[in-house]
Amino acid sequence: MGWLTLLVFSPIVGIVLLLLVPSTQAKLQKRIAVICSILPLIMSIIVYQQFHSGADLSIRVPWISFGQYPFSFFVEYELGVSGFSLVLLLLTAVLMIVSMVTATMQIKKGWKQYALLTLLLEIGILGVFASQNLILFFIFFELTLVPMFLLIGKWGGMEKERAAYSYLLYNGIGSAILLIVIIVLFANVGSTNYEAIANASLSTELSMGLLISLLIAFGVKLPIVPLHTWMVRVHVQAPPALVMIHAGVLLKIGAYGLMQFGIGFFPASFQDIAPVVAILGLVNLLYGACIAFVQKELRSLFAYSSISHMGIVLLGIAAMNEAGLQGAMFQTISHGLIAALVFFLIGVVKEKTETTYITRLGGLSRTMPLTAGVLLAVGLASLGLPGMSGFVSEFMTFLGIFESMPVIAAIGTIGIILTAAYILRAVMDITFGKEVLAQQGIADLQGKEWIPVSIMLGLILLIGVFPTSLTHSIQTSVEAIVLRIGG
Amino acid sequence: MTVHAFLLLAAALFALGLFGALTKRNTVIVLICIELMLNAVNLNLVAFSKFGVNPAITGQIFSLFSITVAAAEAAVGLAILIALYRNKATVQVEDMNEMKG
Amino acid sequence: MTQIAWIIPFFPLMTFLLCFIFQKREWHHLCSRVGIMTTGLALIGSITVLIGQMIFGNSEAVISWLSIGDTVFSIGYIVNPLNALMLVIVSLVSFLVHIYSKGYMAGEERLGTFYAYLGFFTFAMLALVLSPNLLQLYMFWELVGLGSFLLIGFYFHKAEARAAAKKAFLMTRVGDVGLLIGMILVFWQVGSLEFSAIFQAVSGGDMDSGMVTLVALLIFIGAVGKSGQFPLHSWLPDAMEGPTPVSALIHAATMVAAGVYLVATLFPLFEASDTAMLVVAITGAFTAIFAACIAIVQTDIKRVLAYSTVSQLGYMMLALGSAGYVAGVFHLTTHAFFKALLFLAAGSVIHAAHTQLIGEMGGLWKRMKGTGWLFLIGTLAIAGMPLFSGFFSKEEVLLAVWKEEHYVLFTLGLITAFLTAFYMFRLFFLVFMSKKIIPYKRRKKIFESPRVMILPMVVLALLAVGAGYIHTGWFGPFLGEWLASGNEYITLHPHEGAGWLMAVTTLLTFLGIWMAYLMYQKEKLDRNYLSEAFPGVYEAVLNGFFVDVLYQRTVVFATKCLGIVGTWVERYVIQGILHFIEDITILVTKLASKLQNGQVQTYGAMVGVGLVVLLLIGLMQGRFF
Amino acid sequence: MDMETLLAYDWGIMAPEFTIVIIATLLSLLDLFLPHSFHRKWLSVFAGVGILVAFVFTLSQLGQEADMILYDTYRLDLFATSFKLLLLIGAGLVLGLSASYHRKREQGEFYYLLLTALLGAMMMASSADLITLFVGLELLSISSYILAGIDKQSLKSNESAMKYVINGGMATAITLFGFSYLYGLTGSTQLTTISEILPSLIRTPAQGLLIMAFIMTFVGLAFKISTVPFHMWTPDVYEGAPIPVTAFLSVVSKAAGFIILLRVFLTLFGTLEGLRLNETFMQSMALWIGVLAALTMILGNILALRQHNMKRLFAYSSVAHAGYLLVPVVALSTLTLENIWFYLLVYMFMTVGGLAIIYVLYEKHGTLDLEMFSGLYKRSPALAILMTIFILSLAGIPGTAGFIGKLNIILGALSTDPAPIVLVSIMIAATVLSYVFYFGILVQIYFRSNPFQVTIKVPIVMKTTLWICAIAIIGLGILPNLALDFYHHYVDLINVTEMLWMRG
Repeated sequence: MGWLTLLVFSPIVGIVLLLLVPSTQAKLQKRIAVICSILPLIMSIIVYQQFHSGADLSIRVPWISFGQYPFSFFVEYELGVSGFSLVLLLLTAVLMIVSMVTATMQIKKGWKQYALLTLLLEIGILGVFASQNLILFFIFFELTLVPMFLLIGKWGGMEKERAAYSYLLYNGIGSAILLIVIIVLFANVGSTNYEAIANASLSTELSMGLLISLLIAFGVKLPIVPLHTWMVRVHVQAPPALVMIHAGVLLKIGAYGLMQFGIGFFPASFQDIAPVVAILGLVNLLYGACIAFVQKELRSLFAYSSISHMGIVLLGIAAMNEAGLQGAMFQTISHGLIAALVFFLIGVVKEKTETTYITRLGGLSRTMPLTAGVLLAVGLASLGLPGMSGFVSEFMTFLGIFESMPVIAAIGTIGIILTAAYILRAVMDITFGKEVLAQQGIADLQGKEWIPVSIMLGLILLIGVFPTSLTHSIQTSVEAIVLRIGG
Repeated sequence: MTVHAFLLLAAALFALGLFGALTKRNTVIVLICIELMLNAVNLNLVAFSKFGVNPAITGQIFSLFSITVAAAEAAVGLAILIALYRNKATVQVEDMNEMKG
Repeated sequence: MTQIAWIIPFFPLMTFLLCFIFQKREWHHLCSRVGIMTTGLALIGSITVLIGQMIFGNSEAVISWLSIGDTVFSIGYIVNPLNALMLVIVSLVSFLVHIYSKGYMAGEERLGTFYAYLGFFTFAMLALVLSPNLLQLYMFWELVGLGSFLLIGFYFHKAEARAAAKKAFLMTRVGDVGLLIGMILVFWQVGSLEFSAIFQAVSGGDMDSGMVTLVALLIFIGAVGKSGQFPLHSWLPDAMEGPTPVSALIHAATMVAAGVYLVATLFPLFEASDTAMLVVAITGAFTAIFAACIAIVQTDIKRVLAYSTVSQLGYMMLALGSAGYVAGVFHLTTHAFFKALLFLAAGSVIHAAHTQLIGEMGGLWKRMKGTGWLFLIGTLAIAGMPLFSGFFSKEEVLLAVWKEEHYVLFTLGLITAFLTAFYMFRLFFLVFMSKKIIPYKRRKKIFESPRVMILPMVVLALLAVGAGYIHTGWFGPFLGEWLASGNEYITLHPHEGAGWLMAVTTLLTFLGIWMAYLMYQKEKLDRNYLSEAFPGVYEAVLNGFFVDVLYQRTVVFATKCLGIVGTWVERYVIQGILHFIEDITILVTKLASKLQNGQVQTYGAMVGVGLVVLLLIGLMQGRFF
Repeated sequence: MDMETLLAYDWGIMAPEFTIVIIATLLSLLDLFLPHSFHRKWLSVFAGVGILVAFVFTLSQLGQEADMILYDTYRLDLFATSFKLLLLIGAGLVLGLSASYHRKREQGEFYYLLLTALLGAMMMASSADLITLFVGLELLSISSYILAGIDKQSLKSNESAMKYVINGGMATAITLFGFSYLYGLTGSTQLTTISEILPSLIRTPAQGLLIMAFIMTFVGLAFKISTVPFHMWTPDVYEGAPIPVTAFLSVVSKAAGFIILLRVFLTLFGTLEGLRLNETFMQSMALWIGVLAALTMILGNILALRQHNMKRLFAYSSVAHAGYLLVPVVALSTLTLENIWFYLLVYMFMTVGGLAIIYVLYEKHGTLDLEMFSGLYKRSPALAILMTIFILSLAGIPGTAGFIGKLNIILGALSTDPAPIVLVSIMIAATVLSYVFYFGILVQIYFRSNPFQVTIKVPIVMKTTLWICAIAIIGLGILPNLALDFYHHYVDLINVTEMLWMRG
């Protein structure tokens, strides 16, 4: 079976156990869900160990065959990891624990179903990062669709159903395009194995067409302006515990896909459209920042902030050199942690003060000093303060993009200032602003709430101070991609 | 006499039948028009079996089948019409509008 | 001995961690002690390193921090005369400020937090100074900015403090972006960010001259932001919203000097480009006189000092831009001491008078003699009174400018020297001398500050007087020789004291003092004459030439507009397109379902139409018509 | 034809058909002579046994060589066998669906009419002659007309049957007209013979008639599989007919339509030269068939968007699925037969499953409105999850067989050259569009509160049917090779070249 299979399907343990527990025993359910969400982390740590000790983790089992000889098409069940996907697996496992802990505090009704769906979602996400076969990738990719739809639609805010539909349709279209790309590749190459496709020779026009389609498909997920409106809606409407996963890892599938498939499969064509990607990244970066600057509501502000940060990922990818790619990967992970922490805090604040409007949250540092402090810290991480993960990624990304496209890079640096502007504006107005929060006796961060905070903040600092902890794993991926680019 | 004349006649008959089936208000007449269309087919078959490229009995046998089936169809159609009439007391086609949209 | 340098920053970091964890009220007395102790240790360490450098020379050590492909970015430390000196200045001022704060901040509710922030800042500043490469420097450059931000906004319940903190962070960040770009460009030119590698590349001619100029200018933007040079200066006066010890430490002695330090550190790079040097000099000179002008009319004691700081930093830039490496560093050193002294003394005044407005002070000399004397020493030092440290360093700066034959800039420098003496003594007279302004009742409550505050000032006062003698034409240019000894890329210009220059500056200083005396003490001259004659100009100067308003109206406004336009686009264009698609779908649905009218003959007709259309198509395909 | 010739035939070939005939006859007699007190639901057991026996017979024929009897009008080959299996499975599922609720005594008719209709479909699968084919088609059609109107007291049922008869009659006439031209052009009704003569007609004046014949035949069959614009009867007939009949129409009748379409077109026109050089006849026609397929997918899904009546919604959904199934016909790849076979198989399970749940809820609440699903998860989690599985499969979400089916179709289409990329894109876009109404059902199930506070009891036969469908969908979704291997193993002689058996 292999460790990877065990890892990907380890959430099933939780699902089964939860199903066995009668729905009356809420406390037991919560305990089981949290404990079971640790299982994937253990598995992924084992996988991490194995990977770095040089063990061959990949599995390949025949699975589906279409057509008969000599016109047959085979799909294998193939799992494997690269350095980057390994880190993403770890990130998923960590964020899932954190999100589950958060959910135990913030999800009130229908807890069991929530946990079941989240665990199902986790299988999808883990599978996406672990698969080495496009069909398998797609199946896992789509597997996230239904749980997300139900989670948003059932546990979301006022406009939850609209948000759920927006999610469904945008992602549906995105994955539809992806599916076409996959099957065109399948039909042309005869296999959907990553390596086989990467080594296949396709005509220039075909690979350009496929690449552009891929860009759109993953552009929805990432998201790339103007395909982003769904994501803002989801960020605002979905329960914060879910947004932690959504912003933390689900959106990262877009970045992963662009790097793994976009550059991995079509390096030459990507070289040709790299300027376009860079401009898209620039637009994302600046547009997101500008809009974030005038938002009045925390969740939409950080939604636009995510868009802006994904712009940096795009810039890194467009750089097509070691520094840029490594920066993009770093940013992917760093933003995953930061966004998750931000939305955890928003969840806490929303839970306790029942509002997320910046103007109504003034003076938070009086009522909830610790929350305010952590919010400030994560805000600083988000604006790329050295010592935190955001800086390393921004630095490397700009290092990369300056080499290949200095002008775009120079314009992009405006984003750094804008980011600081909107983050400070929001954080300062909230934590230090005019004291609007009249309610006394609002509890600050306490007890269990420190678990998510300390895990995520710890990781953000760890990556910021010792970036080698990540480069260690990521570099193999970067090198593999750079090798394909031929640089 | 070439086969063309028969073909034209059959085509005309078919068109007439179709036109009738689409325009007549009375369901019975509509069913009869459908019979007309089927008979156009029979005419074709018989004509081909006599004047066709490869004259053979097959066409006539085919037309026998066709006639039989047409009869069955008409019988079933009329039976259903009677059931409908029992419930709604109408044989007008345009009154069958319970379901739409 | 120099090998211990890397430990030094970790002492204050310990303050940060300890005070952050034990920030509850009952631990406050420990916080200040821990803070003082660790900075004391840092000071001892710094002095050791300084001595060590003098004896054993430079040393450097790095460890790998981040690798991209085959490129390795490292962190570590370097010890050379310049940063050994900076190390001592920073840890000394920090140490004194820590002590001073114990008195000044007594009774503060969030004392633990305050010391934690101070510790954090000191840590970042020391690490910045020790940086052996641009990346590390940049990282701590940002972190000192954070420390400054946190401390400016320490009284966050005041809206002005919040705004000032935000402004400080953002405006310096504008500069930082320049530095970042410059740094990255350097990397792609040189392949490394180590200072030594950069200098080698520059001196070896590996970078073409245009690139050198570009890089130098970009890096200079960073320095402009941090050191409050025009046009990114306006955050510094606002930063006075922070507690006064903070102003002394960060916004007078250390962080704002980091820009100057940066230019000095990268001096070989700047020197390789005449354009860059000229820009640095012009910016410095302009800032110097520009800020001095504004300082004259300010009514807030700390703002006067703040503009004075800006002006003095301009002086240092002028020196560096005129190839006066030693002069710049020298002025940096002396300025650190006397400006810290002035701020601490001002803090002492504020502590006693409970106001920052000069208009509400006056005649404090009697009540606070100690502070008065100390403030006077500082004022004399900054004004360039002979025998005080400011005199020597200022003379050195002007000499350097003269030698570079920047006569216009030289003139500006002279005028600034005069203005400095004038506005500083204006301040002194208004605060300590003039008698009538403070109401008697309030004056009674004013007492001299406690000894814990006075003591650090005394130390600084001694240095404000004595620091000038390390580099004089009379006893020998020790500082210059030493600085040059540790840096192979610096060529020391022979120090030739120009007697006439000394005379001119002395004259100007006295002129300034005299005019201030006439205007504000004796009131022989109408102090309001000019402001009444040119109200518009006065208004402009008072508001710092409306630089802030300009920014508010352009940059901030534009960003907001873009944001609003973006939101609008979002709401009406993107959503509009989506609604359009939705509407079309609904329309099609409606039409199609209208066709589905329940009439069986309609259905049949559709079959018929379909048949006919298909037949037409088919026959057309077969070319039958 | 004397006795000897008759006896010489290998009648074993027709064993499944005979089984069905015998059971149908038996049932009609039983229904006629049994007393009224005898509950007719026991007839369903007979019917079930009959279908099972026929299924076993069909299975046993799998390994056999292709053979023809009755003067080459009746052919048993792997194509026929494989699709007959589908028809029997479909009929079995429909029977499971219908055997659960009995309110009317006269339902005995239902069972033997179901069997005769099935017989017609099976004959179509095996026919090698236009006449046999026509007779099979009409046996299916006429039985279906009566089935649609079997609820005599219901006006809607009457109306549905009447509409079906009128439109069906027209379609039959059109098909027959096409057949008559085919006969006229070749002088034979035997498919083999026709296919041998047709090449000589290409690029002669007779070509016009040939095209007309092709189109008219296509239109008649398109009516059966409800392709736009010949689909308009579908929603009305589906709505009026009792739910088991709806299931039968959308599953067995549609499958039969596809079978005959493949049989006739692939045999006659599969390798026929096209109107222009270097293309086959089917390729010449592919453009407009492709347009029809695209229209079918788009309109089917768009019209389903505003439906609140679940039966109509399923009717439009079945229209859309007909569009998906036309894609392989347009593309004509080596995978075409496998595509259609597998997709029909999957489609049977998911449609019958979905309609079964609708049936259960309809029996409970007496409404067909979408709201019947509201709060279903609270009332009956099991039904809710089953419905979710069917819905997801219909929507083509991975993990279900519906996805594999679509994947297979798209793969087949794109493996040709030039690949019909536009058609495939439309297919996928239409699928995404269909998410809207499929997930609308999920919204009702999970998000809405329920006006009906009753617990739902599901009859045991229904329950079994539901679980079979669900397990098949998930099983085939995760391990599609359970079915595909079976197909490859027994039917692997069929591909487009092999399918033109009659020519060589």
